[in-house]
Amino acid sequence: MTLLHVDQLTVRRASGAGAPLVDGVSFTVEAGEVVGVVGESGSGKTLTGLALLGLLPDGLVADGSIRFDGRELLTQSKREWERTRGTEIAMVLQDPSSSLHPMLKLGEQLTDHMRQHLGLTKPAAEARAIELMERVHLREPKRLLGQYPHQLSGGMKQRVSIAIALACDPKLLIADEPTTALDANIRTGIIALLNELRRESGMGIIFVTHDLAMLSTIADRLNVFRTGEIVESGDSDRVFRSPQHPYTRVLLDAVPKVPWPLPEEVLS
Amino acid sequence: QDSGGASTEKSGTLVIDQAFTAQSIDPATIFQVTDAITGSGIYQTLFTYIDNVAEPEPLLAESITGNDAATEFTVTLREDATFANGNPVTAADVVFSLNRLKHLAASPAYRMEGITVTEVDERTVQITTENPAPYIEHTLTAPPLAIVDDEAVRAAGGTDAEDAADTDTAGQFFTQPGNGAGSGPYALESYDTNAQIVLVKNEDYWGEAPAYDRIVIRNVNNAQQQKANLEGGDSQIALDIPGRIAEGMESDALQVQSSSSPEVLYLALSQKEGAATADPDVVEAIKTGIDYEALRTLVGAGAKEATGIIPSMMIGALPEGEGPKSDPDAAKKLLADAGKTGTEISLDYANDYTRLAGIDYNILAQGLQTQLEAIGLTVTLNPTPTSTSLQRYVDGETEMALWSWPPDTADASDELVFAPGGLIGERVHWPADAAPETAELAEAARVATGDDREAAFTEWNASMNEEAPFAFLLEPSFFLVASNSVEHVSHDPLAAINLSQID
Amino acid sequence: MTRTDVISMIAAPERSRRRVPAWLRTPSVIAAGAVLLAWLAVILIPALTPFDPLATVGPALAPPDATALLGTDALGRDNFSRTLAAARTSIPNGLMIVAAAALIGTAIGLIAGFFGGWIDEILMRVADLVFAFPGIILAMAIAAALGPSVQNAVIAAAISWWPAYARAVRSIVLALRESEFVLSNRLSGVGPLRSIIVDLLPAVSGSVLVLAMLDIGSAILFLAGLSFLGLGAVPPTPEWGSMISGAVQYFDQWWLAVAPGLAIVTVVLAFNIIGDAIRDNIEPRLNENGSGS
Amino acid sequence: MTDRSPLAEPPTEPLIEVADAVVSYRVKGKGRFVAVHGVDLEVHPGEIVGIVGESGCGKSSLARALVGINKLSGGSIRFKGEPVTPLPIRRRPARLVPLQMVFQDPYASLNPRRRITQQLEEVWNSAARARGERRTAEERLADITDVLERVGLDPALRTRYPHALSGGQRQRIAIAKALLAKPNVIVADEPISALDASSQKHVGDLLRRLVDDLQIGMVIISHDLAVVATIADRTAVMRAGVFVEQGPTERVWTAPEHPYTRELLGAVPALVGREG
Amino acid sequence: MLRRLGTSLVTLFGITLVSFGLGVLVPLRPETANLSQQALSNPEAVAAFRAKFGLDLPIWEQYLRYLGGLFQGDLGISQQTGQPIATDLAKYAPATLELVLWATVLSVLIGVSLGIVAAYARNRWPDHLARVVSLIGVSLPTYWLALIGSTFFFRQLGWLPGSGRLDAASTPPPRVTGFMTIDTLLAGDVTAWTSAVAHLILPATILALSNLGMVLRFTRSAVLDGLNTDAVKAARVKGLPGRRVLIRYAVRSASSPIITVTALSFGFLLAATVYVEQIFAWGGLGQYAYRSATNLDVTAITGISVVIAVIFLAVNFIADLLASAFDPRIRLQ
Ligand SMILES: Nc1ncnc2c1ncn2[C@@H]1O[C@H](COP(=O)(O)OP(=O)(O)OP(=O)(O)O)[C@@H](O)[C@H]1O
Ligand SMILES: Nc1ncnc2c1ncn2[C@@H]1O[C@H](COP(=O)(O)OP(=O)(O)OP(=O)(O)O)[C@@H](O)[C@H]1O
Ligand SMILES: [Mg+2]
Ligand SMILES: [Mg+2]
Repeated sequence: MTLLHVDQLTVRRASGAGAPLVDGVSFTVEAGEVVGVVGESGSGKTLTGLALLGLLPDGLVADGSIRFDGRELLTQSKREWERTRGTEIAMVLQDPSSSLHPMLKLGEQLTDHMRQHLGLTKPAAEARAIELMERVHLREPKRLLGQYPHQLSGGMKQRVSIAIALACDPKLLIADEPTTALDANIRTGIIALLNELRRESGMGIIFVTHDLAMLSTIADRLNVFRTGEIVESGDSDRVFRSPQHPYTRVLLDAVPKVPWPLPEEVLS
Repeated sequence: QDSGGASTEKSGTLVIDQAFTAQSIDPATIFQVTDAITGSGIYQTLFTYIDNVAEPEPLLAESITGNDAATEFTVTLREDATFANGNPVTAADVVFSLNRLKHLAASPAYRMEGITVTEVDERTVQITTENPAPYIEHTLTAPPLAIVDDEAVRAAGGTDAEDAADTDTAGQFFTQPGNGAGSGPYALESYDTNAQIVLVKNEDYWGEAPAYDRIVIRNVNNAQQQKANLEGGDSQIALDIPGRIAEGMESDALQVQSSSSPEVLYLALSQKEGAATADPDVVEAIKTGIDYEALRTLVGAGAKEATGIIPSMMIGALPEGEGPKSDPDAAKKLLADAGKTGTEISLDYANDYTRLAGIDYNILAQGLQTQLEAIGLTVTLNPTPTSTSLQRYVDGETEMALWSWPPDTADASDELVFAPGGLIGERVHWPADAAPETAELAEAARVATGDDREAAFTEWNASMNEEAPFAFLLEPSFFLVASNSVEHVSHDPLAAINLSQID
Repeated sequence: MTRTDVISMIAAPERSRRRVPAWLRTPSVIAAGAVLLAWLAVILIPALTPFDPLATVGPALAPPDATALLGTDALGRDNFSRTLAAARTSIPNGLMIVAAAALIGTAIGLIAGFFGGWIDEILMRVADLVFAFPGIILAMAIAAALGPSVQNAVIAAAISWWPAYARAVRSIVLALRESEFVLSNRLSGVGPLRSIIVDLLPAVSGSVLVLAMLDIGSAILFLAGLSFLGLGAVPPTPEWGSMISGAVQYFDQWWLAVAPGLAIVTVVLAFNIIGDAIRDNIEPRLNENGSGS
Repeated sequence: MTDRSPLAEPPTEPLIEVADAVVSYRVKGKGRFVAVHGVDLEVHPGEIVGIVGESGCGKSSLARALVGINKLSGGSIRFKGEPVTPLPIRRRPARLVPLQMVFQDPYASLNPRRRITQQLEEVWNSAARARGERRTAEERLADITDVLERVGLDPALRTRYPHALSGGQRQRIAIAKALLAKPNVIVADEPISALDASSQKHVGDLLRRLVDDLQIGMVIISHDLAVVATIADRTAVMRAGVFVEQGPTERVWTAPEHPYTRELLGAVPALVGREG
Repeated sequence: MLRRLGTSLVTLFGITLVSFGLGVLVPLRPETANLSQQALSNPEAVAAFRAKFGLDLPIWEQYLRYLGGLFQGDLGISQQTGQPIATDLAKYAPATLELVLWATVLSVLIGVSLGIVAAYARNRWPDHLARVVSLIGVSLPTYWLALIGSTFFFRQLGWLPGSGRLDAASTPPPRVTGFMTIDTLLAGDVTAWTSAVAHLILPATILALSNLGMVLRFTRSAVLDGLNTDAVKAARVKGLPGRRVLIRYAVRSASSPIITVTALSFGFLLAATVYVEQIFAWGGLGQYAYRSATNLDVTAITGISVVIAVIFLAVNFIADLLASAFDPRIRLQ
């Protein structure tokens, strides 16, 4: 089932100055599907994600069409947007260390939207928060509830952000470079978790990253962004095996290629 | 909202608005007007002025007799006067108070210079002066010469010994409520040199019961504010309202009184070598070049011609119309002929001085500047706070300076400081030998007694107009606006008010 | 949070969508423009005043009429001319205060921030001291002691104002001193002085300028305040603060208090608006430069 | 990067000798935090030494100590046989100028308010002065043009401000700056991790080429084992302030000795292995 | 904390030094300001005066004596009033503090609320209005505002009293805190309390107005910064309603600048009392300072400076404590 259908999405400055920052992008996300988004810095990946949440920065406007679950989002009222965010479409922001409020306890930041959207009581919301933290491999989740972001490492903060995004069981998760600050082991764990979620609850995932190698392990489909446009899109295996667009080839070329195979004991 | 309309009803509290100059309420150190006013309610002197009459009347004294040379006096005290603490006022108190004043060597101590006081008996004191002092009763009216209870003050660390300046520790005692050391109709409740001073009725006053339960003297230095307070019924007496404003205030609820001033406003022209004003032509040009009448208009209501250094209220004053004449054209010509047109002169004045009848020195100085520039002098103004300005003046560093002289008593002898070689004369570098005749006349006036005094002072005064490097500008009028509920109030001859006389 | 943060907060970036040509947005061009305009106004004033501000032109305390647009004062001088002419005292001296404070403050901030250690410690203690020393009292004491004059008031104001600049500059320098472009230059043997002039000074100039432009208004107010207390401009020089203080005794002649008051408000408002506009326009640009666009 | 022989022992004197270096920081209220716990390292001409390790293991601390930005709390670092002294407030000693550093952040390593030329000239002037050479504008221009060509930049970019350049271009300018000091050793702290994928490769290749052409020594720091593996001759694996393993890159990659190295290798995604 | 205390002490020490230095540099003799004209020409009186205030001692000895006294809480004797300066200050400081405190509360309450509204309604009419208000606010000379306010509300309308802290007719309450509004209540004197409040309204409001602009601007920009953070973006991504994001997230971020601006306001208002007290005859530190400065009472100026600096440092210290209570990142140990 097509969860999200983006058609000719364009983001430009409200003043009209300059070229569009996102220029007529179209793609779809099916339920349970992971769509990888790659592309050079500044190519519009994050803006596209924000547009899907109706949260473009001041001074930027979107047009085109975003159909989610059969309804048009771009024409939604403010109220409706607030109900969509977090419950239907959730996002993990690019920079985990700044997206947590430094002066609020993690407990509050993990639960306030649950209480808002799901109508949970405080204890219930906290119980759920603890469960979520366990799923993202955070140790001692109970203690973390009472802590502040600065007491956590970058990787821990990134995992808390992921837990927050997953809290209200969104149907679509936009993950903007969610694993950059993570150690290899934890990264593997998070990837596993996302795989599990999409299989079990049919969550669609838009996965934005620079890490092509990692995408190759999880993405079903791939959208390659360049200067606000999608230059290539298709089945991930196909793109990796036979890239069509020259830019995609440049990207793939840039992946370091070590002349030696990895040792056996590591691969197993 | 706490201020009703103008009330004509007499309330238990009298509120007086004044621009404060308060410093100290220890009588032996009083020299500021605010303190003099406060002191007039709490302490009493041997003699006093009643209303605006420059004639001393006995207060704690009953009578005074003196020798012909006016150097020895015998004062007899009243029998019934007591201090607020119940002690009777005796000769010992008088001797203690006056000697303490002398030996404390504070600001007003000079009044006791050359004066010795001794006790004759419990009710009699002997006063001896080095120089003839025919004006001694005037001197005895001065606030610092108030009589305090020697027992109480000694108990508080006071002393009248020669080394009092170092050993007396009673200063703080006088600021304490209920110290009881005064014999006046009121006693101190609180003393704040910044905001307000409060007096309460002395329940055990020896004389006629005081008119008010409390008197509050507030520091309100803006005339407009004083006016509004009066009109709003917030205060009953305002002391520093310029005539210009005061004159229009007379109404059903308010009374306006004016009184002549004991002070003459003058320009001091330094004779110091190198000063532009040391040139006789320039002095002459300034003295004739000033348009005195225009200055009086500028200052506003009630300002009178200054006929000389002696104000009209004192003996020796010249009659109206005999003061310096102004002739700007002649002055201009004089300068031009002498080739002194364009001479640069700086004019010092105190720009925070609000006391003199509400005159704005800034305005006055600018008026003078304009007039003098019209005759061809270039005047730069140098306004500074009083402290700075006074120091320059005292040190003889000013070129041209705008000042007035507050006499200590309403007697012309207080003006002799202007004589060549006198205290003020020295400030403008005008020694006795610069004008020997005038100096002699001054000496003659100083020692004259009896009926000769008036003539001697008049002659000196006229000679000053001719010779002195001073331009006597004007004699301001003091205005006092009071609520009609205040039945009797007036300036004393020194332009303060006497709290114990208000009804 | 320290006061430094506060100052950098005041000068915090505030994005504006107004489009001004890039060359117009260089700090120096804007500042030069604003200051030039102010000077121009000051130079033009004598041509605009209908009367000599020092001359008696009519009866004293006359209400406004066709000749004396804002009435006359106690000496019969034209209030309108005086009010206008007062700008010639207030504006240049306001600029002077800010310029002096900014120069001293920037120099001290650069030195303290770059050299650190005990130099920094001493300079910042002095700055703290001046900061904690009530400026108005310092100014009153200086003016009372040296005698009131506009110059002394300017000196007093500059003395009590530089720490704001020193702190702001120092905090920027502290951050930049360890920044990679400074370090890499120093690794190549660029000397400390050169480093300050070439790398640090330009980096702080924007913030200093913004602070300074926002300060001009306050400087004019401060100066007028001292004159109001009788510790600034000397008569007969027309000056707004002393005109207001003179008017205190003439409240029935409302024009005497209202005219200079409105004049101050207008001029200070103008400088504040300019300052605001500069902040809005400079800061985002600095930001873009700092982080790439 | 094909013409290097991984087995060839550098026959020369080491340019950099690190013996038992310790770097520590004063931490408010907690005494000192030791970031580098005593490491040994040598760098020879024509050699790239890669240092890998997870975030916070002390790589940058070591790199900054190598050039004297950080003070050592123990051990020694020698450059061409003489000790590396901490960067003073005054001018850096001339003998240390050929010891250069390239920083991670291409945005931060250039002064945003000066044109590229001005910045390059600044460095050239100081370095020439350090070498005690006469400075002429022609030489300077020649050197700058040469260096820009070397890093593969159009000399026309010289007149731009940094914000008008891409990240990769900026990093090349930063490298050019280091080269203008005529360095013997360049320490590069994560020189490519802030770049986008296509620039990463180019800058990596550039560094290798410079080392080969100029026969300088280089230390490259990265958290990415694969990046290091493609350009470094020797690799040191760092963990919690110490080297757990150090050796020729191929050996480290194909026969890791330390479990931690193996762990790192295990996290290298499969795509890297797929030869394209 | 200890370090902080240490630097504060150094600062205070420096202030006494500077004030004293001023006294030395100034070419004026205190006696001219404090003795009568006649006494000035009498060397004995001058000598007595100088001896009384220790002016005859070498300057360093005067200073050491002063410091010695300072450690025992003795700020010396005012040359002007002959009163101990500590007594004077104890009398005047509460008057000023009461005024400044109310003005701070007023301006911060109003300024912060307006600032938050302005930031939230960025570039819409409430913002424009707030911008105009704040621009005019920072451009108004306090003394002029005070004059106009006093003319209008006191002279013309007669709504509010125009000078002093209490009706002259009411007896001041026994002094407990020195705050009229509190002492009158403690004394149970409702009339006096009403009068005290009425006297406060005009000067406090005028002070508050003169400070409102700064608070408003500051709050607006702090809240805007707060709104621009990723944390706020993240909160909106979570689907929290706008108002909640504003209050819980953006204003929270701005809390420490708001605390700082409160402390700054306090300092600013403390200075502005020089003008306002002058006009409303308030009888506080401001008037005292002005008088002491024009009378060159160096000991008093030093005392005032020390007291104001202490207040200033204390307020900032409290502000920092508060800020750290709000911000877990900077909690003091
Ligand atoms: N608020 C804004 N106003 C104007 N332009 C913006 C704004 N935010 C982003 N842009 C521009 O939009 C373009 C796309 O930005 P975006 O953040 O989507 O890039 P990205 O693909 O996510 O890059 P990265 O990989 O670095 O995160 C960039 O050129 C950026 O400069
Ligand atoms: N100035 C400093 N003061 C105190 N501790 C510091 C300082 N700089 C770094 N550290 C600490 O030293 C340790 C090593 O830091 P370093 O920057 O060398 O790590 P790194 O290996 O370069 O990490 P990354 O890959 O994240 O850059 C870290 O734990 C860091 O927190
Ligand atoms: Mg992005
Ligand atoms: Mg690092």
